[in-house]
Amino acid sequence: MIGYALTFAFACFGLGLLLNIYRVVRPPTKGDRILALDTMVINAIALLALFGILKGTTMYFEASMIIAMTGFISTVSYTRFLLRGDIIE
Amino acid sequence: MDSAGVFLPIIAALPFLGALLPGLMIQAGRNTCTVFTAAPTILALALLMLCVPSVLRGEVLTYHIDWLPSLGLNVNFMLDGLGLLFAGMILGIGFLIIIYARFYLSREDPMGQFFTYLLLFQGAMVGIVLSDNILLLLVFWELTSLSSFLLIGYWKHLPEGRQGARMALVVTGMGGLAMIAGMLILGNIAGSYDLSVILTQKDAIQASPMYLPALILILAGCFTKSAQFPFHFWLPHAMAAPTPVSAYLHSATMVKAGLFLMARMWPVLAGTPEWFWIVASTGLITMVIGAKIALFKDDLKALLAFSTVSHLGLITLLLGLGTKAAAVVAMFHIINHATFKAALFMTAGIVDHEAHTRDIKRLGGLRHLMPITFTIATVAALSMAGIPPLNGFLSKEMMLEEVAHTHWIGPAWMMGAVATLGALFSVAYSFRYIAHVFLGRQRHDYPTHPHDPGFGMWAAPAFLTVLVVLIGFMPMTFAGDLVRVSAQAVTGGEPHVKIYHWHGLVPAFWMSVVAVIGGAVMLALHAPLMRLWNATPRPEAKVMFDAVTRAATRGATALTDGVHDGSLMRNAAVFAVVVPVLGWFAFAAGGMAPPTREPLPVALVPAVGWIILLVATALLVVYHRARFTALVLLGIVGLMVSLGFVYFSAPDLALTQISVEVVTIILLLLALNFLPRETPAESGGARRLRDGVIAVAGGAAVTGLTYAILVRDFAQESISAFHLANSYKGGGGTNVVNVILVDFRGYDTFGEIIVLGIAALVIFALTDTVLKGPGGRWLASWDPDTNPEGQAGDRHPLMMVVATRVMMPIALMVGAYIFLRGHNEPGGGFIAGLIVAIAFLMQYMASGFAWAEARQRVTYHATIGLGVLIAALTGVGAWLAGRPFLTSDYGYLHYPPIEEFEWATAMAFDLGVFLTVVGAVMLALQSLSSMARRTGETVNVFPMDVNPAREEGGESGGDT
Amino acid sequence: MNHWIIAPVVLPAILAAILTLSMRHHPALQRVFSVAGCMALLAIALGLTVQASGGGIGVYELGNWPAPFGIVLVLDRLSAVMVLLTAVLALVVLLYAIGTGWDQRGRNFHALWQFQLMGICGAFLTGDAFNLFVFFEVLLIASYGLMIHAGGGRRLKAGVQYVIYNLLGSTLFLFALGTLYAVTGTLNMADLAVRAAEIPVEDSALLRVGAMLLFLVFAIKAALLPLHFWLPNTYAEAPAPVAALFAIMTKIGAYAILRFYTLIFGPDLDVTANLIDEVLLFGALLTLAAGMIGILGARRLGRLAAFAAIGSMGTLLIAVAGFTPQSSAAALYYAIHSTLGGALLFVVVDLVRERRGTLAGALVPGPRMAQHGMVTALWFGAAIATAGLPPLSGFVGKLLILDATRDMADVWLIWGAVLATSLVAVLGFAQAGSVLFWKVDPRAAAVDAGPQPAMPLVAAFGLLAGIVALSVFAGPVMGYLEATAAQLHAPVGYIAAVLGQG
Amino acid sequence: MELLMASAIGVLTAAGLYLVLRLRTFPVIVGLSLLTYAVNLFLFVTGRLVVDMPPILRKGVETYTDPLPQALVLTAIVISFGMTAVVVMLALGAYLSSRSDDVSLPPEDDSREGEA
Amino acid sequence: MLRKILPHPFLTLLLIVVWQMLVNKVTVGNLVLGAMLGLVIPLFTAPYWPNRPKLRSVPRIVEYVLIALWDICVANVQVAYVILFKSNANTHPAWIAIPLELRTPEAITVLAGTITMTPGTVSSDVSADGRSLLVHCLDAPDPDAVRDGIKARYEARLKEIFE
Amino acid sequence: MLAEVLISVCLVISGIFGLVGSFGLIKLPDPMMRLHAPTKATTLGVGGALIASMLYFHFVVGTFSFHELMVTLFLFLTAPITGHFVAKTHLHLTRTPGDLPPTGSDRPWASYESDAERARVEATAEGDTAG
Ligand code: NA
Ligand code: NA
Repeated sequence: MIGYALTFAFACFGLGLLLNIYRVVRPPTKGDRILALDTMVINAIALLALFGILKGTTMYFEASMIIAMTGFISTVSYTRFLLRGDIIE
Repeated sequence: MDSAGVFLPIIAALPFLGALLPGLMIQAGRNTCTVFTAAPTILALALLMLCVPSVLRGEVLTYHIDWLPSLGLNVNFMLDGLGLLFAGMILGIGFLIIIYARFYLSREDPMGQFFTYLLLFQGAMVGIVLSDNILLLLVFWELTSLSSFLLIGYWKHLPEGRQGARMALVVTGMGGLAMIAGMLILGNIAGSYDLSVILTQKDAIQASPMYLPALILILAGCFTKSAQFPFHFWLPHAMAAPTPVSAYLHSATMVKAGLFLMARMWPVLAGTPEWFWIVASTGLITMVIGAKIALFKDDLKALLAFSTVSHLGLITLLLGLGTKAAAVVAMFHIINHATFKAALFMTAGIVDHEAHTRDIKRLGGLRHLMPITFTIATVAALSMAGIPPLNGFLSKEMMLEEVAHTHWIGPAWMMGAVATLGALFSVAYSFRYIAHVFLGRQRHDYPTHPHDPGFGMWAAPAFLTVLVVLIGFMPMTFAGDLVRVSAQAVTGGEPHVKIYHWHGLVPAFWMSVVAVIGGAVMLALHAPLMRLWNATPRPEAKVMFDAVTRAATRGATALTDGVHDGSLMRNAAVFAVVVPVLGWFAFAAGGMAPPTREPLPVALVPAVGWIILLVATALLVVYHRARFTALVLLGIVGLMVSLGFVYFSAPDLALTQISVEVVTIILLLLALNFLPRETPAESGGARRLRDGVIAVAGGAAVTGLTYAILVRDFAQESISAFHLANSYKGGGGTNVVNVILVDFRGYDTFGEIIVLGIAALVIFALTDTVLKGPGGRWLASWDPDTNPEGQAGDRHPLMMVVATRVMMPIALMVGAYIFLRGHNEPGGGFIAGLIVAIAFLMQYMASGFAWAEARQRVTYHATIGLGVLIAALTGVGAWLAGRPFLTSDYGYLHYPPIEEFEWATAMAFDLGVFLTVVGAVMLALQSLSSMARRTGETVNVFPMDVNPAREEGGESGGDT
Repeated sequence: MNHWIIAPVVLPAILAAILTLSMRHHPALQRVFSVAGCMALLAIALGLTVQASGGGIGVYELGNWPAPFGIVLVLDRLSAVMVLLTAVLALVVLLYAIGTGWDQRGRNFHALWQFQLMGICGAFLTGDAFNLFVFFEVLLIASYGLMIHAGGGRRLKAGVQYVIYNLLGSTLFLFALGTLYAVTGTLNMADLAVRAAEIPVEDSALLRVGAMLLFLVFAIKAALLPLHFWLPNTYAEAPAPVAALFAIMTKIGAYAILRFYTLIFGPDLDVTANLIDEVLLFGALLTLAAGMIGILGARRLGRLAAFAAIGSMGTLLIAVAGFTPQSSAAALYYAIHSTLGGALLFVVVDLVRERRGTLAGALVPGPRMAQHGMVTALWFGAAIATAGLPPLSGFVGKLLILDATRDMADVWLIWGAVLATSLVAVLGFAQAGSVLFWKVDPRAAAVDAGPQPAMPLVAAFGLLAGIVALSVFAGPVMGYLEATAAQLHAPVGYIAAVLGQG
Repeated sequence: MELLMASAIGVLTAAGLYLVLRLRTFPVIVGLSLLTYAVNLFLFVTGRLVVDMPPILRKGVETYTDPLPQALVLTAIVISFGMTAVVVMLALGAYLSSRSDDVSLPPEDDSREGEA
Repeated sequence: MLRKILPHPFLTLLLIVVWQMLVNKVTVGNLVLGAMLGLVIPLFTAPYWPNRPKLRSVPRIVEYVLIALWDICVANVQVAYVILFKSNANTHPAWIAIPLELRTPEAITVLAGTITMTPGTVSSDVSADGRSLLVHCLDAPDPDAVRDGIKARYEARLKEIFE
Repeated sequence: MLAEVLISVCLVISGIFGLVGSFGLIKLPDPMMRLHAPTKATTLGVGGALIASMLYFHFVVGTFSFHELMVTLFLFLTAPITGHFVAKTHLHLTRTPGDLPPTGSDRPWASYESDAERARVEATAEGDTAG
């Protein structure tokens, strides 16, 4: 059962990623592209969690954590660039 | 009696050592300087004289010093008759020239320099004639070119001097280079570069298929040096040199180096038809052409220069005949020419010096004003014309006699006739030298009033003229022995030296008569002939040479600047083409076994990742001109690559990649703030297509290579099996990648953190420089509205600041965690460093760099230095245990309540890594921040812009 | 355990760290320590050379891990002589940089200098292919910093090009190493030699690709045509002392080619036989031509010197391409010569540029310079050395190379190229020299000379003295180098020493 | 999967090369970053593609992926990070100093006076 | 004195918890290590957080967190409904300005964060004087109700916690 | 068995929400509206996956893992900030003050008050306090 659920979740997040990349390709505004990237990072973290379940290993936890951190930082950087030009002064 | 051989290196060295003196002694006055210049020459001459008895006995003195034995280049000297003749001439005339130059040079001329160059030249010439090693000879040979370059260009302010010097250098240099090849071939055939060996190898050399190339190459050197046709054109232009130089180099010595070498090589190279045809023909043609041109030169020195060309041709002709008798005559004429021509040059110099012109058209009638000079010049010129009984007559007569019996081309008398024509011209210009300079009516329009110079200046030519006469009258007494021993050296046998004044009514006699009468007639007809000459178009060597060198220079400039035009794009394109092409070349010629690995099945999620990666990359290429968009897309690419690392079992790589990537993008964003936001569309369709083709080809090559690798196993087992097996046992860690990094290959990591440290130092220095220069001034006048998006308010948003206050400590905690566990789980110093840097970065984004930096105590330089130092000292620490650099150790501590704590020296090393990373990233950010502040970004007082508590004045309002 | 082998790496690294850590604001102290460091390095290098001259091969197993699993340093005659050359050059040029005050025209000069030396020595000493990459990067990144020292628009731009081109090179290096590792499963050079020899010809394609890519990497460093494009503007725009130090940088490429294609892909290895020989030879001939033509065509002194560097690399690589003990020995001699000669040329170029005010390096008549005679003499020496005229080592080197190549198939091409390009160089130097030193423009305002420091001239004459010494002691030097080449062409000893047979 | 990986590396290389051939520093640097990704992946896969066998030693686990290329790639990533930082700053410095972000460096325009 | 050593006790506590979560193994050793780091890191970051907010009531905090979590779950369902089933034409986005009674940055941040994570609202900006919060509603036919709901449900509780 | 069901439900829910979030990003018509989708739905989606993972390791593998909590905590901390910044970007790039409700004071929303204006206002305020 977990297997099916897992496959379903994989498919959902995989499809989500594809939708994200579509938004990256055609963003209505500049902010949307950043938002899409941010969503992509979050989906990727979810995929990593699913992958961990699939393989029965916690080895990928650090990656999730670091990706979450860097995803946040990069989103803030991108938006700050659009807001101020200078992101740390 | 080889003991006299020890003098040889001293003789050769004395001028060189002496060359140091004039520069020092010039402070002590011109006379002192002259004395100190003459001293080594005299000393060398004296030593040479000590060798004379042995040489006259037919001995060959030698002396050997090893220089570069493996090549066969050794300082081997020898002195035989030929060497003696030339060395005597070089040193003897050299001495006279020094005396003459003392009086010739004016006070404005830097005499010390002149004498230095002169002695250098003298040393080189002596070296040539004493060398027993042809490679050593080459060394000296080229040295004469160099020193003569300096001497010809001595009057730097004269363009003719500079040009003449360059021309001489290029032409004789060219010959010298050819000769290098010739000598190497010769040495190769003979099996040695020692002359004494080579001279015994006549049969082997002449039988070798390489004989002709060697001959041509060597003769190229000889002919250029001795100004033989068609290389004769440089010599007259070298006359821009001061007259002592012309007299010394261009009559007596350097130009005879080519003759010397032909004579030196005569025993092994001469006697073949090739030798005869090349050498004799060149000599003959040169003799005639030189003489003819000399007749029509109005510049005294040019006249003498071309006459020199002619006489050198004559001697070349004699050597080219290949008979022993002719070789004897050649030796004799070398002596004679040296005496009369040096004397003539000096008289020309005297005229120039006194009358301030060398233009024959402005001279004439000087015999009353300068009787001594007139006498000297007349005797020498008559000798040059071959008028009996002077020495020039003797050798010319003997030459005519030789050619009269030689069959060249066409009818049997052809060579005789051509030689007679040469002699005729020779008579004509010699007479002209006397008649148009000294005879005729005295004029009133000399540039200055000429008179005979002081004794010092005419002594040297007078002495030479005395020799002219003495040898003329008593050839056997004054030159016989010298001719004999030198000819003996050339011909290798006991030559028959018999010099007569009267040979009877032999062909030579009639030829002489024709020459003298014809010469006189020609002089009488000089004016109309001169008009004819001037009316005849003829190639001007200097114009041609200049045209060639200018064209060469321009072509070189065009080629060089055209190819190296600073276009990085094209250079990169060349790179991108060359690499796959040569890679393919390497690949195609090798074999390839069938695949050995079963491919992994394609899974859904990685396939999605693959699609996203490809889409993002393609989009990046399409939208690359929108720079911000490009960075967002680059972020996606980086994310996908990191996920790929995770998927394919490389958690450490994923962590590193993603952290590095975000820091990189932030750096790029920071830089982009100052750069144009758009890349202009500059390359046209064709270029884009070309680049596209190159790029796709490169990509295809990489794909092919990667695929070929992925479907095959290692040919031999990877060394990493050892790492897996020993990681825990030997390195104390279960994260094999980390153990490799800090232990097995810790030295790589050591280098790697140094790269980072250096990067930071470079960035810091760069920023400093840029801010101090025009870049800083430009930044100061920066208009923030250049930002196309404009600038929103709320520099330091409240929410971000507050969130950071919680997240930064958490992030630091994560950093500590990643650092501590790196040895056993994914992580380690580098990633921890980046995480800590990112934590700080968060703080900087929240409240600004300057505000944050003001609140912390460590300097980034120190952090980097400390990091490198800790890493290095950890490595060095192993020395104390007698182990190599970076040998690690580990163990376990047991302190309750911390149950078991593993320590490893690798952790100290990792700490170094950590500190370097943090310092490097921070220093880079600091640099960018300092740029931003230069644009007028103010340093905020408060951590956040909006803070109602501040206005409220409440407890938490005082945050600063 | 002989720790001295690693001293040329660790000493500059620690010194640089200390310079960064505690002496950033003390220029005088920095100078003292930097010079002392270079002197110590020279002493160590001398010691190592003496040690290596015994013919034994010293192996230093870093981290106490045996080869091929850990990284080893290898001290043989070749690495010793290269380190020694580096040390000599670094000391003299450093004195020049200090004497002229170049070191104070930007930040962090001495630390970068030491790091640069660390990188170079590390590259010469390592016995591990990937570690070679790392040290290439160390020396490159330090060179980026030194190259842009003191800044300026053109220099920075040239710096950008230099860095970008080398980043392409570094990328290629990794591709090459990856390919070699993927085939052989090892990174240690001696082990690579053993394993490459076991690869069957039928399965050699990937190994050959790796060998070729690696060669191209080294060709970039060695400025082999057509991968030399990074050099002209870099050298021309770099600060002169840096350009002078860079004289050793191109030699690293030549060194690596010599090392890898004698040790691993040697002339006797079937699978890579004839792989690079012709490419290298014809590339070298073109390099030589491009360099010497560049000397003639240069319109500024800096570029002239840069093209001289290219030309000398062409000459050197011709000798390398021989791949015989004799030609390798000649190549090594020429490498030493052209390092000293190239450095001297750049030092002279700098002396001239600094004395001609705004005219700087433009090849147009200018004012009479301060110390005109001395500078002229130095120029003459540098020109003779570079053009390969006697009596200096350039001539000896050229003779050695001509002599060593006489059995090669393309001997006529080689000799013709070497000799003809010498002529072009002679013409170029003569023209440039007569404009700069003879054709003094009386209208040009003399640059305010003031008292001139002695140290720059001392350093310059020091380099010249080195060249003279190299010429005079050509016999003993060649004795060492021939032994070096013999050692290089009999890699069995190297392999046995590293892999510790038994 | 091998083909996907190989083609991904190839596409990254091609895109990187294309951008490296542009005329301004910024796209060139972005191109270099792509090349860096490509080569890091290449170096990484010289250990061949292996799923779920990270080289972290675990009791009872016998097979691991090849750790060595990973260590090499880590080193390469760090180095290229330093290099990228330098080249970014250098490009910026060059732009600020010369107000042009053109990657080409034309020869200085002084004509050589005909030597006479 | 204690303030110097322990600038942010709650933060220290949080960090110790975080450390346990990181090492994933509650042992004495880990607690000690976590406590050490939890003490040192806030000291190190204290300059960036010059004044510590006063938190008054722990039960209130717990209550608040639970309410927020519940609301987050509900929010998700609502947003999903809007996205999936509501036509764009029928959706009524709206801006609302919420006048703030909270004054400390920390309190405002928590409020804004909660708003973002809960039903159909995103905190978009604060006023320049920090006294109102700009919120965007995904689907709010009656914006005033939303504003009042936020003030009553969250702000009032936060005011008790922070001030 | 119950655990399996629980895990599966978590997984399915997380998948649905994850997809919905990404879908909302496509479907919704206005930039500000699109912002709602990922900040909530996706966060819950990933939260669900992480909880499923936690449950899985606890019940199926038998090791308890806080790690997922850690990541969830991090995401919940950062999501509002991300949303805030994206919203500010939209305000800055696609809106004007006229599109928004008044602030209730004479000062604008923070994004629309330039640095210079803020400095002026604050200087005045300080002068008032001092006077
Ligand atoms: Na990112
Ligand atoms: Na690590």
